[in-house]
Amino acid sequence: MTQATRRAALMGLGASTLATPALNAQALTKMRVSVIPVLDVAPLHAAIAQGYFAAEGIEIDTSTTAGGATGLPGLIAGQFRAVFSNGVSTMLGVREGQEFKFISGASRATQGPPDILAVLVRKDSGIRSGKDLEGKRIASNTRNNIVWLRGMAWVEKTGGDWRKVNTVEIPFPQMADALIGGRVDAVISSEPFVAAALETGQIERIGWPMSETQPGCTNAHYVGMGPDLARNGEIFDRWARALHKGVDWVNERLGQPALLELISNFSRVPMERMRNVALPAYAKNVTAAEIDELVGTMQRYGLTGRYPASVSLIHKTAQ
Amino acid sequence: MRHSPGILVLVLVIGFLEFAVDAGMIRRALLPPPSATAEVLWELLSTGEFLPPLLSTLKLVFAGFFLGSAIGVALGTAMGISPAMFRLFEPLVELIRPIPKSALVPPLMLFLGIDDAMKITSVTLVVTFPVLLNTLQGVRGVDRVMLDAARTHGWGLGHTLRHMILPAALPFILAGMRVSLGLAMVLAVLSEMLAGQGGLGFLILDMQRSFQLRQMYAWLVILAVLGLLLNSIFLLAERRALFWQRR
Amino acid sequence: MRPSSGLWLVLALMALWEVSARLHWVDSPNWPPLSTVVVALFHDIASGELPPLIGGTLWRMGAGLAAGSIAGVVVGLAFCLAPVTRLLLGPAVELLRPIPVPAIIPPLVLFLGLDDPMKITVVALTAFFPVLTNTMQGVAAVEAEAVQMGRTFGVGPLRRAAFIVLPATAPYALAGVRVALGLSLVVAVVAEMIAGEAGIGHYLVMMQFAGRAPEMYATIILLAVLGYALNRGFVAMERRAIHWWFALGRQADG
Amino acid sequence: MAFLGLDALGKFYPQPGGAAPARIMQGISLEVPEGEFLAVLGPSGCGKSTLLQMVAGLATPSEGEARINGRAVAGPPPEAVYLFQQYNRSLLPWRNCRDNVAFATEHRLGRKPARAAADEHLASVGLAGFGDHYPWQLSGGMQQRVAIARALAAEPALLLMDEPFSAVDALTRIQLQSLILDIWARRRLTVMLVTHDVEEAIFLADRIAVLTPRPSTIGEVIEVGLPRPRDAIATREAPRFLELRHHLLNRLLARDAA
Repeated sequence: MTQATRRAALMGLGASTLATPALNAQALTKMRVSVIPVLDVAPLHAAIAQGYFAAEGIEIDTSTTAGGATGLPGLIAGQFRAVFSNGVSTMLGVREGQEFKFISGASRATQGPPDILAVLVRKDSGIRSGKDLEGKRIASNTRNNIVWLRGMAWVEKTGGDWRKVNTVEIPFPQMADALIGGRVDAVISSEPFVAAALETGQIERIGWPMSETQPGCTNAHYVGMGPDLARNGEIFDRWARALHKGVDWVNERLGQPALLELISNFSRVPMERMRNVALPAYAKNVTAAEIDELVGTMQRYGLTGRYPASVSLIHKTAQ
Repeated sequence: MRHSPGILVLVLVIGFLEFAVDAGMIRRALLPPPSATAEVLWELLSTGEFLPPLLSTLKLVFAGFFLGSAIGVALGTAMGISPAMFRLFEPLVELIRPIPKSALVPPLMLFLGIDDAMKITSVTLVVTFPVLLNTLQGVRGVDRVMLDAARTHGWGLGHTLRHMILPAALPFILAGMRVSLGLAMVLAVLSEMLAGQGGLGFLILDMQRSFQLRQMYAWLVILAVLGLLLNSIFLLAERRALFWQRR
Repeated sequence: MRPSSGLWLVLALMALWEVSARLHWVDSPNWPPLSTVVVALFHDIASGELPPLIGGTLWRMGAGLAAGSIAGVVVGLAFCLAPVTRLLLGPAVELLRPIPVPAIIPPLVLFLGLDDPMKITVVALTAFFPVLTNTMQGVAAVEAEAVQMGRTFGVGPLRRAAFIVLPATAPYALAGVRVALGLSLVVAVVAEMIAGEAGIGHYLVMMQFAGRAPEMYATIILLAVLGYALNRGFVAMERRAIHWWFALGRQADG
Repeated sequence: MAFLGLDALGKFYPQPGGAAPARIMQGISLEVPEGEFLAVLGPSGCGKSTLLQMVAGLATPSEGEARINGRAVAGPPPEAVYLFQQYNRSLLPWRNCRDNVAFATEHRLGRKPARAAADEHLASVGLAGFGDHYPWQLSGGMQQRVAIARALAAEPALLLMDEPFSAVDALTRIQLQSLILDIWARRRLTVMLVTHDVEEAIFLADRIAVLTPRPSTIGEVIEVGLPRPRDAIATREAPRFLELRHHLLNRLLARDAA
């Protein structure tokens, strides 16, 4: 699908090239962007589909990675110009000396429920809070990532000691099975898996780990490499302009079928389920305050270390 | 030792990497200097921190390896001596065999959860097939003359199995087990990467995700040495078991 | 072939799958009835979505398998015929051999990125070791008389390697390639699952993320059929290429 | 000067741990004039094959040297061809008979001429029309004929044979022995044959060198003195044949007992 829309956008551009041969003498700038097939990347796909990138002379080549942290090594290795990544993974890389820079916001928590993360339990479990989870097993897709971090914050917010909760790793698609089968007592899941899990009728949602602990908190961003940004700043200016038009397009259509259809197309999530899915707040910028909050939370839950000043990590396209 | 020039080469390569990283020819972001990795490795070893993950992986490998080998030998022998058993299981074996066992992890998670049961089962599955096929081949390859000799001596099935068929098939069975040992390690590491909370596979992935490359390489070295050790031990055991086969 | 008891067993298990899902004996969104899986499989093949993905996976698998096999044969011959190479490189190879492929992917990603070079390298590494082991076994089994025969006729060492040792080793090397074939498909898919927009592995990831269980299982069935067909095809090729070996009634797996 | 000369040849293998080296043979000296058929007879394990391999340049003597046409043997000499005991191991199973025979010469002549000549050589050993067969489709005796044809294809002046007929049945052996005598007479070859078969040695050879057990040396050299051409049946019944047979068997068996 993305392939087809990309081609269509190209053809449109080809036509305009014919019309004004002198202006478009140079070829399109190709950019490979690493994405995850999740709701948060809707603006990027919208900008591709609407031809915003083509209008800026950029051809986007998306590459899907299974996990959030897989794209960043590809960025280091020079495979990608930009990577969609959750904030925790990015900051862990920064902590280890990687020259990551935020080049655009991607998604934040909403100001209140619903948001895209949820704590799910079996209906008959009687578990209502983090306190109830002490000594029990909770699943995250990965430990030490944003899902886990916000989940631990929720445990603490609802009266539990996060150190007394055992975390295990289970891929999102298997979480509902593990919960129903009694392998774990709770899971921290993400949309659209939350909607799918709730469809079984045996699972209920007891918490919103992001909007209940820190309304509007940071979640995911687009990341580039410092040296590349210093050399090719102009390309990233154009790239961010196009992406941010995509953000506007998405934000104008929140709750409308056109947006759900777009997401369903690139993520392959069936349309019927899309109607029950909660969406994040789509962001253009990254603020030092939200990164400071993230780093503070990370320090609190054991991801300690020295992190550079947040301001220095935010490229001008994300300010 | 026989290998000394090769070990010298290894040392030279490591030395070169150290120099190359130092001189900036290789980015530290990709490869920390080997000395830094060695430091971490030493710390892991001297504090004993390496032991629990190692044992956790080892447990999976061993449990799956022995279970899978036992199933493979039993089923392979049954299929080798009984045409009825062969007809019953052959299509199923042929169908399941080519399925990438890693693709079976999601349904296995559904039925067995995320803990050792699932992990041991996936290791067992991957171990079973090479052993089964080799056992089948070995059992079928037993010399007719030997079987006739057993018949003329009036040996029963059990006796013939224990003293003739299995020893004759042993070289094949062990060859299959050697292949399976490597696969068992792969699946153990893979299942640790996919679910759960411990083991070498989990640590390697976790260190990569958090960009702690020195730690990642240190755990990788531990894993490599473990594999080397297991393989050498197996070869040694195989040589002893097949003493009569030496040329 | 005539239907055997085994076919009935397979059919019975398939029926059990269908019934267990239809009657909710196993109640999970991850346990769809077999019929919906088959429908999904045929739908995605007919819609033209799967065929190019299969092609891509087979290409990556083939390229990696070819590279790894050739390297395995070359290194195996070198190790046996020029022992100094084994003395120098043997320990490095032995240290690399036992590292499970999934563990080698993270550092490889750092050096080769996430594209075809990385994926093909991973497949090649997987294929390399079984072929190497078997090639060395094969060279060891070459009849000393055959090599001496070459020497008495004044045939040079390179020609002896090419016309005596290599053909005599072929059955062993090919048996190694056959083992590597099965592994290559698995590893190609695993590598595709890590990153990229191509191949069956990518499709599998997309369907997992989209929570589409029928498509997920369809992929597993597809891989089973592909693996089966590849193995069959390879065996047929092998029978032609080393017909003399089979005529001698030998087997190389032992 | 003799065509083939063995000059105090010896072979021993060093033993681990500083023990005295294991002597296989020592002080083997022989002169073989051009065109002679020499048999080397000895009990099993006396190192006959090793001796032949040293002449063929396939093994290196520990002391002494072998000379062909006055040149010391260092590698396989161009004049000599070696006929192996195990024809099924020296024939290449992936090549048909024609290509097996052609293997002897194709690196010098090129593939096409070598194959053309191969058919003639196959015919000369009675295998006309078998060029397209694979060795494993033929009987043992026929396979050894292919090996002989291959040896002839190299047009050797010296044929070295290592118990060439020990792996075929008794009747076939007699046929092949006659074939070899025939070829030897036609081509004026020099032949050195090692065997443990007393009758074979007498029937084929001009002279017989008898080896002692380890460490082997030459115990005696006997002129056979039977008239040629020899006949597969009549020669074996000649008084001289029986006399030699008696003498040699006595000698070999007595030594075995000692």
